[in-house]
Amino acid sequence: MTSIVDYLLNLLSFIEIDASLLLIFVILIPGIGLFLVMTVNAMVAVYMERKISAFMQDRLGPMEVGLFGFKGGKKFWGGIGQTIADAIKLLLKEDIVPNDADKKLMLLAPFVIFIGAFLTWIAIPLSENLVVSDFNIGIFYIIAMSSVGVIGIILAGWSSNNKWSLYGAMRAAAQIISYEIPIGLSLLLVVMVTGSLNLGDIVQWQADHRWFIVHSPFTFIAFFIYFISVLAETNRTPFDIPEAESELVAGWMTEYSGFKWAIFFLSEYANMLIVSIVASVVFLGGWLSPLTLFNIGIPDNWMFLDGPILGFFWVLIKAIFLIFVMMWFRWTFPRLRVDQLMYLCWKVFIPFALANLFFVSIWELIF
Amino acid sequence: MSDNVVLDKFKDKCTLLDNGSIMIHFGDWESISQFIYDSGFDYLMCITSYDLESDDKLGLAYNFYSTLEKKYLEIRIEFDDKEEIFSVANLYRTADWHEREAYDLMGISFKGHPDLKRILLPDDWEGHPLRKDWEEPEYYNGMPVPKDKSYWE
Amino acid sequence: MGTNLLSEYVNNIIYGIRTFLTGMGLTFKHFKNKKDLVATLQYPNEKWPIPERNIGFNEEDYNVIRSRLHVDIDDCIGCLQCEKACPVDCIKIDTLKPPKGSDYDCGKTSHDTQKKMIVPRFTIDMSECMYCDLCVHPCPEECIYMVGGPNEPKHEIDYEFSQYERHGLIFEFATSTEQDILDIGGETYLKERNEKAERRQKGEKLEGIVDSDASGTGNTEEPEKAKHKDPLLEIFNIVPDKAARGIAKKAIVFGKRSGFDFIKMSDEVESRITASGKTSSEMSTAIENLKNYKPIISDDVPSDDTKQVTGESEDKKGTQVSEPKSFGFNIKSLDFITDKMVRGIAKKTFMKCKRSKLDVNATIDAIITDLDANSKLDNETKETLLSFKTNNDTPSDPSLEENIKEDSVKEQTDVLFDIKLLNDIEDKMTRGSAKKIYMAGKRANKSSSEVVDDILNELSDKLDDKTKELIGGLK
Amino acid sequence: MYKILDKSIIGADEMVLNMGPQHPSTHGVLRLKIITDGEIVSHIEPIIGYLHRCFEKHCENLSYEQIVPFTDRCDYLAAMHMGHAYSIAVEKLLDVELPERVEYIRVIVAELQRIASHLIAIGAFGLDVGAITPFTWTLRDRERILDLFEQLSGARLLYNYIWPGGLAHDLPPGFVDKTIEFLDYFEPQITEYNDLLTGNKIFIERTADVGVMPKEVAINYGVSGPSLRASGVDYDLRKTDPYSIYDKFDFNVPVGDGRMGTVGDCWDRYYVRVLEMEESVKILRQALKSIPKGDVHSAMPKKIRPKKGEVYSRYESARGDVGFYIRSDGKNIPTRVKMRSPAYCNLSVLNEISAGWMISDVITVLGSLDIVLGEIDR
Repeated sequence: MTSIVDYLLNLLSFIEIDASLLLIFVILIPGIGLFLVMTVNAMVAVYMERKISAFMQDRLGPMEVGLFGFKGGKKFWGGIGQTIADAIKLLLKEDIVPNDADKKLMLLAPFVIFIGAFLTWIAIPLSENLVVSDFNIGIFYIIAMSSVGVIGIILAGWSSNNKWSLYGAMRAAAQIISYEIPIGLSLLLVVMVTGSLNLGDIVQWQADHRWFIVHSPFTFIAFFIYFISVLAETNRTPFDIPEAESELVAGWMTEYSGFKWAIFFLSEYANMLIVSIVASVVFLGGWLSPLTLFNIGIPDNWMFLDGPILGFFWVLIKAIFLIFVMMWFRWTFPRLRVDQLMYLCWKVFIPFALANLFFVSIWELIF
Repeated sequence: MSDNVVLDKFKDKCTLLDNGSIMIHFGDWESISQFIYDSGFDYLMCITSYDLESDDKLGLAYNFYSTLEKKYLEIRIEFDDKEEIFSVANLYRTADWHEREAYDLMGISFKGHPDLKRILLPDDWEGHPLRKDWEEPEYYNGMPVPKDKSYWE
Repeated sequence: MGTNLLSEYVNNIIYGIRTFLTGMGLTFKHFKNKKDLVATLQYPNEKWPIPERNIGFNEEDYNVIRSRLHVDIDDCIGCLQCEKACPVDCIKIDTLKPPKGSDYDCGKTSHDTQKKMIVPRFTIDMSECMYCDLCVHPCPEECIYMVGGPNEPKHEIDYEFSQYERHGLIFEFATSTEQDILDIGGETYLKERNEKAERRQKGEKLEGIVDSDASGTGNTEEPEKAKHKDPLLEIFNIVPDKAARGIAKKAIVFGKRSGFDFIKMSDEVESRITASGKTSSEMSTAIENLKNYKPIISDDVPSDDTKQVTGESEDKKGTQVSEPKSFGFNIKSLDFITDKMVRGIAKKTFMKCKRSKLDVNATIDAIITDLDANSKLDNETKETLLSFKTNNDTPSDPSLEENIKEDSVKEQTDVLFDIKLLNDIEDKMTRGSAKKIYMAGKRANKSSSEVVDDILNELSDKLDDKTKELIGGLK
Repeated sequence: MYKILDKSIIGADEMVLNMGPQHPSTHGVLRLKIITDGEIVSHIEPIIGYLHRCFEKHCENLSYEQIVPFTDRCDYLAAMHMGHAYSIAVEKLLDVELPERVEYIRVIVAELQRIASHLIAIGAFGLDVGAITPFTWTLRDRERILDLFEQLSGARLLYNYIWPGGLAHDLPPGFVDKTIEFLDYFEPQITEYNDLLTGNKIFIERTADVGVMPKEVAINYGVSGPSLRASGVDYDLRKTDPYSIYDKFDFNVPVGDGRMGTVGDCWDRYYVRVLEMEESVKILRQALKSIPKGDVHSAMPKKIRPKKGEVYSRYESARGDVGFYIRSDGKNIPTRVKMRSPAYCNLSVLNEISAGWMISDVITVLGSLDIVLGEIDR
C-alpha cells in the first residue's frame, strides 16, 4: 500500500531540488485537496441534513436557490444552491467580537479545531492507495488527533466571556474526553484481532476473513458502541449537549459569527465524515464491495467491483449511509441530560466495551 | 348554617353582600385569613384590587376555593389607601405574586409580605397606574411620553 | 435483589432500543412517503385557498376574511359608526355638511339612502389596525369591509400590502376634490387641512407632544425639574382626603402653568376646594403653608419657562423670549378642558396663533371664537380662558352674544323630547330616517309635536301601526 | 462525613445566570435569574413584565365590546378561550340567557382551540427536551384547526369571534363536516406522537421524576389546569363547576398517575395534555352530532351597559383557570377588569419545583408548565 505523498515524491523525483523543499511542495498538493474535500463535504452534508430533516418533518426544505435555474417553468434542482449561498453569506458576514472577550484566543479557537480535523484527515484512507500518508499506527494517530479539537472548544468557550459558552465548553470537554474511552476500547478490539494498527492491514484482514461487523457477536456490539460513542464525540443528537439549542442557546459557539463560525461548521461536518469513514474502514470492510460480505464467490467478470476507483466509491457509500443514520437519529430523538450522558458512558458503554474485549479474546482463542 | 363557615364564626365582624361575598374590616383580616386557611379553603384563586373612586377607598377581593368540599368563598376588604393590609403570602404561596401585582398596579402595601416589590412594571416606575387618580407622567427616564395623537394623519 | 436490579437494567436497555426503533421507523416512514405527507406550501408560488363567504346585506353573509380594510366611499354616509367602534382609533373621518338652504346634492348610496354630507377625509391607518373586524359590523351601508375572498371580482385579495415605510400603510379613501369642498362651503375646512398638510411637510408632526424633544442638553435636566416641583405638591400630603388632595394638586399645577404666585395659587386652591366641598382643618393649614411658602425653587419657575422655549424650534425662539407675557399661557394651560374634541380645537387654534405671533389676549380671543364657530364652548371653559388674559379686559361682545345663543339652545332641548326615545323603533332603517328628521327639526327649533308630525308625515309609508303609536306618544 | 462538594474546601462560588429575555426556550420574553452551582440550580427568580401591555388599564378606557380583541391578545395560543371566558363574565353581569346553538358552537370552538393549544404545548415541550420533529408534526396538525377557524371567523390566530351575548358569525356551510373530517384525521396522529415522543426512552429519562410537583404544593401555589391535574388533583371546571353546556357531555378528566415515575412530574404534565386532547375529541364528536339550529345573534344586546355590580367568573382554558373580575358602575365602560391569568400562577411555582435540579431540567420544567407570556404579563 502506497500513499499519495510517496507516489508524488516518486513522480516528481526528476526535479532536481533539495528533498526537503520538494517535500514541502509535495504536501501542499494533497493539503489543498483535503481542504477541498472538507469544504465540499460540509456543503453536501448541510444540504443532506436540510433535506432529510425536512422530509422527516413533512416539509420540503430549501427549494428556492436552484443551481440550474428554471426548466420548463419549474425550479430545477431546487435548493441545491442553498448551501453555496449560505457559505457566501457566512464569508461576507461581519465578524463580531464581544468587547470583553479574549480576542486573540477567540481568533485562535476555530483554527485549533480546524487543525484537529485537518490533521486527522491525513491518515484517513479513502481507498486502497488513496491516503495522504500511510502510517503504520493509523488508528492510534486518528484517535489522538481527533481529540485535539477539544482544546479548541475549551478555548472558544472561555475566550467568548459568555456564561453559555463556558457551560457549553465544559460540557463538551467532559463529554468528548469521556467518550474517547469507549471509542478507544472498541477500536482496540479490532486491533487485537488483526494485530495491526495500520488501516490498510485491517481492511486486508477483513478481505481475508470477513467484515468485522459480522465477524462475531462481540464485534457487532463493538460497532454499535463505537457508532453511538462517536455521536457523542461529534456532538450530534442525542448527545448534542454542548450546543443544546434549547438550553445553552448555541453552546460554545454562541458568540461566533461569520467566517469563524463557518470554520466551526466545516470542522464539525469534517469530523462526522472522518468518524464515518473510520467506522466503514474498520468495521464495514472499507473499500471492499458489499458482495464480499456474504462470501459469495465473485465471478471474474465482476472483479472490477473491487478495484481502487470503485473502492473509493464503496468507502463513500458506506460513510454516507452512516452519516444518514446520524441525521436520522438527530431528527428522531430528544436530547439526553448531562448526567445521563455520563451514566451512559461510564456505566453502560465502558463496561460493555471491556466485557467485549474480554469475550472477543476468548472467541478468538476458540475459533 | 354550615354554608358559610366564616359568617358563622365571625358573625359580628362581617357583612354579607348581596352577591354572596363577605365584607370584613381590614383589621380582622389576620385572624379571619388564618381561620379560612384552617377550615379547608386551600386554594386561593385570585386577589383583585380595585379603586373605589367615589368613596376614596381601595378594595381587595379574595376568591377562595376548597378542593375538598368544592366550595367557593369571596372575601372583600375596603380600606383607606394609607392602610397596610395583612399579607396572606405566608399561608398561600400563590398570594405572593398576586399581592405583588396589587402593590405594583394599585399601590396597596402588605404587612408581612416576604418580598414586596414591583412585578410587572419596571423597578424605576413611579406611581401605581391602576389608581383612578393616576396621571401619565410627562417624562419617563428622560424620554417624553407622547400623549396627543393630533399629529396623526 | 441483585437479579431484580440486573433484570431492570437489561429491561431498560431493551425497552430503550425498542422505542428507539419505533421512533426511527416512524420518521423513516415520513422520509419515505415525503411526497404524500408534505404539509407546507411554497408560499409565493402556491397560496392557501381562501375560505368562501359572500358579502351581502344579511349579516351571516358578511365576508369574514380579515385582510385589508376597504371602503366604498361612494356609499359612505359619514355616520362615524366605524370610527367609534374601532378600539385602536385607526380610522379618521371628517365630514362636511352643506350649509342650510344650499341645494348641494351629496348623492345617493347604492342602497338608495340620501347622503346628508360629504366625506372629505376617510383615512385608515393599517399599521395600527388590529384586524378585529369590529368596524365592519355596525356600518349601515356596508361600505367598509375587509377585502379578499369572494369579493375577488370586486377587489383582489389583498393581504400582502407590506410597505417600506410606515406612511405607506395609511390609506386615504375619500375622493372629494377641493372643488367639492368649496362647493359645499368648506373654505375654512380646506384652509385648515392645507395648513396641516403644510405643517406635516415641514416636519412639525410632533405638535402637541410635551415640548422638549429638540435640544439634547435639556433632556437630562428635565426629570430633575419634575422632581423639583415636588416640595410644593408635598405640602398637601398632610391632607388625608385623597380626592381633596388631588384637586389641590391639580390647582397648584394649574397655577404654576399660568404663572401665579403663591398667594394667588393658594386662593385658587381654596376656591376649588370650597367649590367641591372638601374643606377640612388639614386643608386650611396646608393652604396657609402654601401662602407662606418662600423657597429657593421659586427661582426655578422662570428657568422652567426658558427651558420650554429652548424646546421650541429655533425660528420661534427669538420672538418667544422677547414676549415674556406669553409664558403664563402656553399650550399646556389648555389641558383643563376635559372634552377631548374641544381641547383639540383649542390647541390647534393656539398653535395657529403662535405661528402668527399673536399675543396672549388675541390668542385667547381667537380660541374663543373658534370654539364658538364649532359650538363647543360652554360657560365654564370661556371663563377659565378669559381668566388667562393678562389684563382683565372686559369680555368682547361676540362672546356675550354667544351666551345668549347658548341659553336659547338649552331651552330648545328642554322643549324637544330626547332623541334616545327613538331607539325604541325596531327597524334599523326607519330609526335612522326618524332620527334624521328629528335632527333637522332640532336645528330648525321645532317643538316636539311638530317634529313628531314631520316624522309621521315623511315616513308614513314605512311605519307600521305599533311604531306610529310609539311616535305619536312622544308628543 | 465525606463530601465531594464541600464548598469550604473548594471555595466554589455561586454563579448568577440570566436566562432570557432573549433565549430560545423561555417561550417568549421571560427572564429567569438562575443562581447556579455548576450545573446544579439552587434558586430561580422569574422576572416578568417584558410584555406588559397595560391590558387592565386599557379595559378601563374601552367599552365592553371593544375589550374582546384585547382579551384575544392575552393568551394568543388560546384566543377563543379568552374571548369565551370574558364573554361568560360579561353575560353573568348582564344576566342574559344564550340560545342553545350559541353554546354548542362555543363548546366546539373552545375544544378545537384546546386541541390546538395543547398541540403547541406538547410540541414545544418536545422541542425543549431536544426533539424537533414532533414540534413540526404538531404544528402541521394545528394548522388544520387554524384553517377551520379561518373559515369560521376570518382570522387564524386572534379571532374576536366569541362576543358577549353571542357570536360574530354563524357557522359557515360545511363546517361540521370539515370538523368531523379533521377529527378522523387527527385521532391516529395522537398515536403517532405517542410512538415518537411519549414512549421514547430518552424522553422518559428526561421528564419522568423531574420537577415533581406534589399535590399540596400545587394547590398552595394556585397552579391550575393540566399542570394541577397532573399532580393528581381532579379539578376541572368543566366538571366541577360546569359552565356553558359542558354538563351535557360525557367525558373524563385525566389526572396524573405517575405512570413513568412520580405523580406530578414533567412526564405526567405532558401526558395529561395528550389525554386531554383525546377527551376534547370525544366532546367534539358529541357536540357536532347534536348541534341544534337557531339564530346566533338573537341574544346579543344592542348596547352592553350592565347594572352596577361586580362579578368573578372562572373558566377552564387550555392553561388553567382564567378568572375575570369585572366591576361595573352602570356605564358602558367597566371600572375595573382583572384577569386572573393561569400561567401567572403556574409560573410562580417554578422555583419551588425546579430548584436543586440541573439547568436542562429548568428548561424541561418550564416547558411542562406551558406558559404564555402574553397572558402572564398582560
